[in-house]
Amino acid sequence: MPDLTITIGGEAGQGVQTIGEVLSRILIRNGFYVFSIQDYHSRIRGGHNSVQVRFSDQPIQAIGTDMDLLVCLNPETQEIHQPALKKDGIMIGTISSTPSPSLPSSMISIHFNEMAKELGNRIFANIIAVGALIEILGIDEKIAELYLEENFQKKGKDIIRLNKEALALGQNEIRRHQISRKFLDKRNGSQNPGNLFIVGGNEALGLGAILAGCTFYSAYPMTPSTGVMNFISSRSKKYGIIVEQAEDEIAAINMAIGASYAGAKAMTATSGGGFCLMAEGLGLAAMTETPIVILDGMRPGPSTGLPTRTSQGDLEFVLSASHDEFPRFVFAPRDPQDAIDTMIRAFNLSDYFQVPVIILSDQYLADSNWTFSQIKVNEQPKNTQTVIGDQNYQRYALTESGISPRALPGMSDALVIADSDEHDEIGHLTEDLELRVQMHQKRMKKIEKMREKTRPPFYKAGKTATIVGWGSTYGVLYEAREKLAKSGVDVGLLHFNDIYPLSKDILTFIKSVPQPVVVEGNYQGQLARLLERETQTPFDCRINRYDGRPFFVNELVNQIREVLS
Amino acid sequence: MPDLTITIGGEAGQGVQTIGEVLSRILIRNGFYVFSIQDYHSRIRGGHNSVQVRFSDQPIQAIGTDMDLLVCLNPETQEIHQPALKKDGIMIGTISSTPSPSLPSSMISIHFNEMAKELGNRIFANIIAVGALIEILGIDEKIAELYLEENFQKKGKDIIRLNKEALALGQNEIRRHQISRKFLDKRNGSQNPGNLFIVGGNEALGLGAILAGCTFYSAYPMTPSTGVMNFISSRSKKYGIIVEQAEDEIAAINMAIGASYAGAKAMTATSGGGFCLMAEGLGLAAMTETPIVILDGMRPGPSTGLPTRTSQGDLEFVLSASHDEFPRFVFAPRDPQDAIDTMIRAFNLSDYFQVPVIILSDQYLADSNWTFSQIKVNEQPKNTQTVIGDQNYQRYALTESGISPRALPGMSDALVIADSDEHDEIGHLTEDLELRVQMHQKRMKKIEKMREKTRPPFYKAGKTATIVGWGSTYGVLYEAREKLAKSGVDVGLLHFNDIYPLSKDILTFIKSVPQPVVVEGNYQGQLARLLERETQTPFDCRINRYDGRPFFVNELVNQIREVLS
Amino acid sequence: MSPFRNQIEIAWCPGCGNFNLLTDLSEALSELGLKPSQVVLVSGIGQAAKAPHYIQANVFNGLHGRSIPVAFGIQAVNPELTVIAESGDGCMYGEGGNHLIHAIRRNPNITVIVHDNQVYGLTKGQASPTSETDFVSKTQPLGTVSESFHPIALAISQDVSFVARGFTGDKEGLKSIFKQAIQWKGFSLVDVLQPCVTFNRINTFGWYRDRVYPLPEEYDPEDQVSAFKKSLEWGDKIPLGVIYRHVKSVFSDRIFEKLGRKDFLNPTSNYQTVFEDEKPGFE
Amino acid sequence: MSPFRNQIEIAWCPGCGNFNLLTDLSEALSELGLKPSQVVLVSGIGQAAKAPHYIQANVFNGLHGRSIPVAFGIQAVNPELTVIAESGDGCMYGEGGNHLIHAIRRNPNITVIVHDNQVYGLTKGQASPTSETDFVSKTQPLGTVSESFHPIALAISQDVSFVARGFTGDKEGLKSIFKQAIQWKGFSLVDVLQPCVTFNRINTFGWYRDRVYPLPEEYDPEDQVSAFKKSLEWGDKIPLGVIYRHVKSVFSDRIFEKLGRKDFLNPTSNYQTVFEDEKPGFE
Ligand SMILES: Cc1ncc(C[n+]2csc(CCOP(=O)(O)OP(=O)(O)O)c2C)c(N)n1
Ligand SMILES: Cc1ncc(C[n+]2csc(CCOP(=O)(O)OP(=O)(O)O)c2C)c(N)n1
Ligand code: SF4
Ligand code: SF4
Ligand SMILES: [Mg+2]
Ligand SMILES: [Mg+2]
Repeated sequence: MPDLTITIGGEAGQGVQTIGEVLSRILIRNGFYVFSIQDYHSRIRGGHNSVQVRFSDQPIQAIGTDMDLLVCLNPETQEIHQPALKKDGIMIGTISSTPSPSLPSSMISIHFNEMAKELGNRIFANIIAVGALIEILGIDEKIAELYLEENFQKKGKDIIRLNKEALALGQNEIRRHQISRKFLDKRNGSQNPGNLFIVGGNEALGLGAILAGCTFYSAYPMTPSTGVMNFISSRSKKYGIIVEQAEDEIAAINMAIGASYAGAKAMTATSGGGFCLMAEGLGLAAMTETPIVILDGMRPGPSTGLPTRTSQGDLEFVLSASHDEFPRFVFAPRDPQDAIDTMIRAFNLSDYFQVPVIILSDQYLADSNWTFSQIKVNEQPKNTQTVIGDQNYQRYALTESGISPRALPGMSDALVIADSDEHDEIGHLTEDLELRVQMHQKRMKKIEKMREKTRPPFYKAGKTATIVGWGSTYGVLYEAREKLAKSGVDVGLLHFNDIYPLSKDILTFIKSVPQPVVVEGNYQGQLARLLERETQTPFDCRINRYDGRPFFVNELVNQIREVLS
Repeated sequence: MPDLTITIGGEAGQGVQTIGEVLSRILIRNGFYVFSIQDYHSRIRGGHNSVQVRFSDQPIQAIGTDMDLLVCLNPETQEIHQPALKKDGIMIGTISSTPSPSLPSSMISIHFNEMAKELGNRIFANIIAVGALIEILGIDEKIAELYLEENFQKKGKDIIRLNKEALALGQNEIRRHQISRKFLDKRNGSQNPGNLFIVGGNEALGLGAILAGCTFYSAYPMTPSTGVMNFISSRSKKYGIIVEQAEDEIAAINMAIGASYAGAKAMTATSGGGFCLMAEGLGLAAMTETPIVILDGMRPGPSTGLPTRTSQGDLEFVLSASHDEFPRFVFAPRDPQDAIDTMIRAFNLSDYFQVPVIILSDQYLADSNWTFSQIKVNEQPKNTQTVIGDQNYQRYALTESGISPRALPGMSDALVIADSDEHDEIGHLTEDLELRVQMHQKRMKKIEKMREKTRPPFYKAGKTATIVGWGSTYGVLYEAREKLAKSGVDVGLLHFNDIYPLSKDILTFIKSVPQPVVVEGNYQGQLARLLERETQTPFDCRINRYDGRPFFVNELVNQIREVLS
Repeated sequence: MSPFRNQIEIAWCPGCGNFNLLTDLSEALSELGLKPSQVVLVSGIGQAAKAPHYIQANVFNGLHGRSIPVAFGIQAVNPELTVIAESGDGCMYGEGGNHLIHAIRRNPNITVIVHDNQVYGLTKGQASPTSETDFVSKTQPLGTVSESFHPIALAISQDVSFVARGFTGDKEGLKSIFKQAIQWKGFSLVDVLQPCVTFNRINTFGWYRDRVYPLPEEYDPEDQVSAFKKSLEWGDKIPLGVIYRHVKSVFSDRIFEKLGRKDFLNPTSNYQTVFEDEKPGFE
Repeated sequence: MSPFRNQIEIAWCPGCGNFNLLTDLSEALSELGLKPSQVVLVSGIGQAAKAPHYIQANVFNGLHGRSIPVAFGIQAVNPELTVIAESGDGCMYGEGGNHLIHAIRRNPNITVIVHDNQVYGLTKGQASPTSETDFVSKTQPLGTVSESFHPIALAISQDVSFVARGFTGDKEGLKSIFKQAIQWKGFSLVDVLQPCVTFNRINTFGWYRDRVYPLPEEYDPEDQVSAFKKSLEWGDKIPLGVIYRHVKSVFSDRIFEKLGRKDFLNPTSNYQTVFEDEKPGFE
């Protein structure tokens, strides 16, 4: 079972991402499961960027730790990444000329740029690098060529030919060297190559929204959520979706609320700083009971923090953002497949309960690619639940469930009155304090019914202890658990994607799991604290990371061992 | 021991507040302790407003429930308030001409407006009402006249004379009637009349800020915090304070942060909706470690809610407002004396730890008046802790305590570099993730030292149970406890003014108090949930109110009895 | 009474300019032959922002300062609706100033009506952006430092599609402006001089009456530079009427042209087809 | 190299207009004879907003869109400082548009420098308020609908104290504008045409160079209406230089006049006296 990790490093703008993308596509066409992730700085050119591509013939769902192969597009890459290169790893590209004694067993200096210039354009450097990589790995160039044909189809035959030449150049360059290590036993991964899907978090979130029936998306750009906007706007014409870049996040959420009031399924997306600015609008959606989906792509803070890094630091904030109290759902998808389903559920539930739904994504989910042997739509999108009202229509009619029938303005004689002040059943502002109590109860009691719609956490029992996590860490925790199992440590996994509200059953259940170890990408242990509040039981065995990097399986395995010992 | 409650009701603009204010002033000059509160609608004229004045010769610190005296300036007042008039209560003013069988024992119809017009101006109606009141109560008109003389001194002798006439008119009108009840045994309250102080919450908060050395106040008007701004701006010339009305709350907090960076003690104030808009700035203050004091005057939400009512609904929000994590203090003063001290502590601690301090006030505290036999400054304001740097100055030098020496720009050769991105010790933005960890730890570890600065909650032990509360409910809970004690129910009181962070000792201690009953002005029990999280112990016996009204002693006593039975 | 007026009790001070504005607007709406259910009134928070509650129509009474983005969202999704954003000067020019600028750039087919009383009414008399320098209030006892905001000049500077000034003491003029603005295809801003009898002792009915005059027949509202010059007129003489207008394509037409569609509710029934269509992109 | 330049590694793309701007600004600062410790550079977030880190001075690098209120607060408290707010067009005209309007009204003695590349650089190429209509990006594949924002016209419409346009391809012109703006007593806005070589394929160095021209000697920057007319010039010909200026009293002078003081640090040592003074008011 091959399980290889390749890092490609260079300056922003040097094509690091392109190499990673092309390589990944070729690998999945060869039947390999790929997991790839970007690591970049908050700048457009220069700095240091890298892409990590891990692949295997078995499903994988996490980033690797030690590298088998390192591609250096600039001298800095060697400096930064060489320490993580395996002893028998191979390094190619721009390599320092004064080798130190701790050199890897094999180093191949290749001048991608110069070679590309010979081909007529610096642009070919990326494909030359890909050629070198497939040669080292021992991957069939036929499939690579086929991919290039498909990919450059629109650019014409000449471009295809030149790219194939570039690929061959890269391969030949490697053939001149003696490779110290054999990487793959067989060229193909799984049995049925060509049937794998590689999906990024942001695209999946965008696709999920489209499938859910979202027709209005207003947002202000903010890393790492902008990719969702880009995906949706790339499909806006095809599916008739209004995508509007607002002047600020306040406008973004208020536009979406207006659109939703008028009948569209509407969403907005941002990161923590923008979410701050949306807090007042969140309360407006709650008070007017206007459905809305808000995506918060987390990155480390406080404040601007580390714009291009990952974090799970916003949970407590979104749980109680905006003044006073109202019901909300908080979901954190675990991977792209789950992101598709979660977005559909988010729109359905927001519409059904007429409450805001907050999706917690993060830079790790946003910018990583997962491979699946299948992608599916596991949730059924539902149409907006509305009624045709008449002249006696009351937008906030007091009902048993707390949910009032929702009419749309302009669709009938019914007048739809929405108000951010406390209001009467019609929607007009009121100072009647008894009515206030009824209205507040009407809103708040939805929470109890909402609890019942919450999916239970993923659970696999273990004897010694239970790893507890949430959101995008699922894959890493899953693999960590497997790795521990292999070394004879039987730990369970309890992983939350629906975080709020939690059902009573779940709250009772989680008190019973053996020795919880809560693993989170924040300092204080925010899920742990939530569970402490909700269960009045300590969750004090915790592993926290807040350096902006995702969790790594190997490191985590060691940390878990340590806390258990 | 007299303990009387008077309500004056009428339309907005009719002078309800003036009557309450003049009456209160006359009462404290007679040595009575007064507690007064406004109850008003979110409008400028019309609607229904009322002022409640409760007084006694003993210290009191809560609103009353049943009225002894009701002054009706319009017909609606009778309709609304008569149900709460005691059996032997007296009602005067505009009284419905078709008396129902449930009439109070004594009703005196007085046409204040018509009488005033006879005196030449509608404006005298208020003083006529005061005259009627002091006559019913049996208060010495000498002191009332003295007060009028002082108060109208600037307006000239004629005005004084006319007002005295108005007072006499009101008295005479009553003398024509047989009063069914004797209200006061003696005309004066305490032994040394004239030595009492009546202080409102907003003025106390403003005074505290001035004493603390605040020289920059930027805010956007928002009920119920605007009174603080009004108080401070009324003194801005005297003490040299820049008070600037910002274009929005975002500007308000950013201006204050700029001012603080430049060396001023700066604050801003708002209510929940405005606090939402400040959330991003809160994180900016935290990341740049710029001291700032932010006041949130709570009112019921969500969203615009009930703008002129009271609430304790924002605690959870302010505890985790703004994305990712950082230390903050959260204080909720219990009464005007405490408000003065709390503001001083807030500025001192914000400056010392270079962290934001959030003050939770509410409409009840803001708009009520307490009487004290003394007012004092119990905290010592400290000057800003700054250093004179040199060319090697580092704004974010890593120190043992996490607190870095703070220099001010332009005061020396030192350059002061502040950054909302993660930064190095100098203050320049960094992508060094090890440094990020150190910086995040530097900020977060302040919390442990901050815990030590937290004042313990007020505690009076009780056998049966312990009333737990926070903020402005102190007086009500205190009196409720006394009342229960008198009826043989021995409950304790545990009342928090410093809410976050709590010291370990306190957290241990509160687990040990007998049967806590948490009383809060919100739906979910936010302090209770905080304590559950922090102690992992249930605080599930709760009394919650969220209709926009404050707690009332009598009602609460019954509710406590109920939950204990 | 106009079919656009309802029975809700009005919470304004007697004598306030808002009453006339309310009457004139509801008459304008009925004279335009609109049906209440076709009209959406969007407001923020303030005295002015209560107005939609007194009008028989759809209402979205949102946040202080945020009526314009809400109105934009509604109109973008359902361009058949007549969408009016209505609020005070504090709401539209203070808290919401940024949205005004950018709405002009988008040119959605909405009408923005500003009850410009040059003061913050609901919060008891603070200076607003349009208050004159040195305006004194409880909050500004020393008088304000800032100069006043010039909404009409601002709108013209961004080449707004339509901008006018009305006065609540000029019934026919104001009604006519409302009608023109509502019928106008594109973004229209109407700044209405609306005396606050409680808090603004400077800009009273009399003060305005002494100064306002209707723009003469021969005034050409289509020249941007001369309109700009006209917009600077303030003080002794204050012009009323349509100060600038400029026909241009509206947001919904342009976006629907780009999207090639006219409907706004994407059916969810075909989601499997959509999914099958998108799937190959991930292979 | 100017004493205002430091050694911090610059994170901009090679060839970006920001480099010239940085050089010209730091030279302007030293040529004005200022000391680094007297100068505070305030910025928001974006590529432009990184500039203060590369300048040897005090820095407050705050939130996206919020540099102006921070700069205002600093200058209000310590008017001796030379305070410059510097950020991108997205920051100043998009997220921060409201603060620009109201800062003009306050007229604090600060200089606002906008790196106007007509695009959002740091977030990878979205349209900014000043982008031209139909600007295409990954986020706007169908092109934008909005018309562009006109910062200079807006400033003039609010009777700004000083507004100018510079170009990073015109070293002497830009440096001279910076010097005038920084020396100007009052609010000064400098909109700098700053080509983004990575994301803006329309408004390139060449595009600007073909169009810009310096305002002629005889141009009178003190007439508001003709300045407004000039500010509308865009397209084939783009004027560079000081487009409008108007001497008026600055915020700090006016507020200190009202307060009757010149210092800003209220000593806390006299708090007991203050308290004794205030106490009788509560009796
Ligand atoms: C975010 C926010 N900030 C502040 C307020 C408080 N507030 C309510 S109305 C108002 C000002 C109203 O002035 P204007 O918009 O001119 O309306 P007017 O009352 O004068 O008609 C303010 C500041 C609020 N509701 N929300
Ligand atoms: C509140 C908030 N919203 C969004 C962002 C993300 N963001 C960072 S820079 C930027 C735009 C930058 O454009 P501009 O101001 O023109 O600067 P440039 O990079 O072009 O120099 C955005 C949207 C942010 N940091 N904060
Ligand atoms: S406060 Fe002013 S604007 Fe508001 S209703 Fe009263 S008079 Fe009208
Ligand atoms: S992205 Fe554009 S503005 Fe930013 S540094 Fe690169 S070229 Fe300059
Ligand atoms: Mg107003
Ligand atoms: Mg830009």
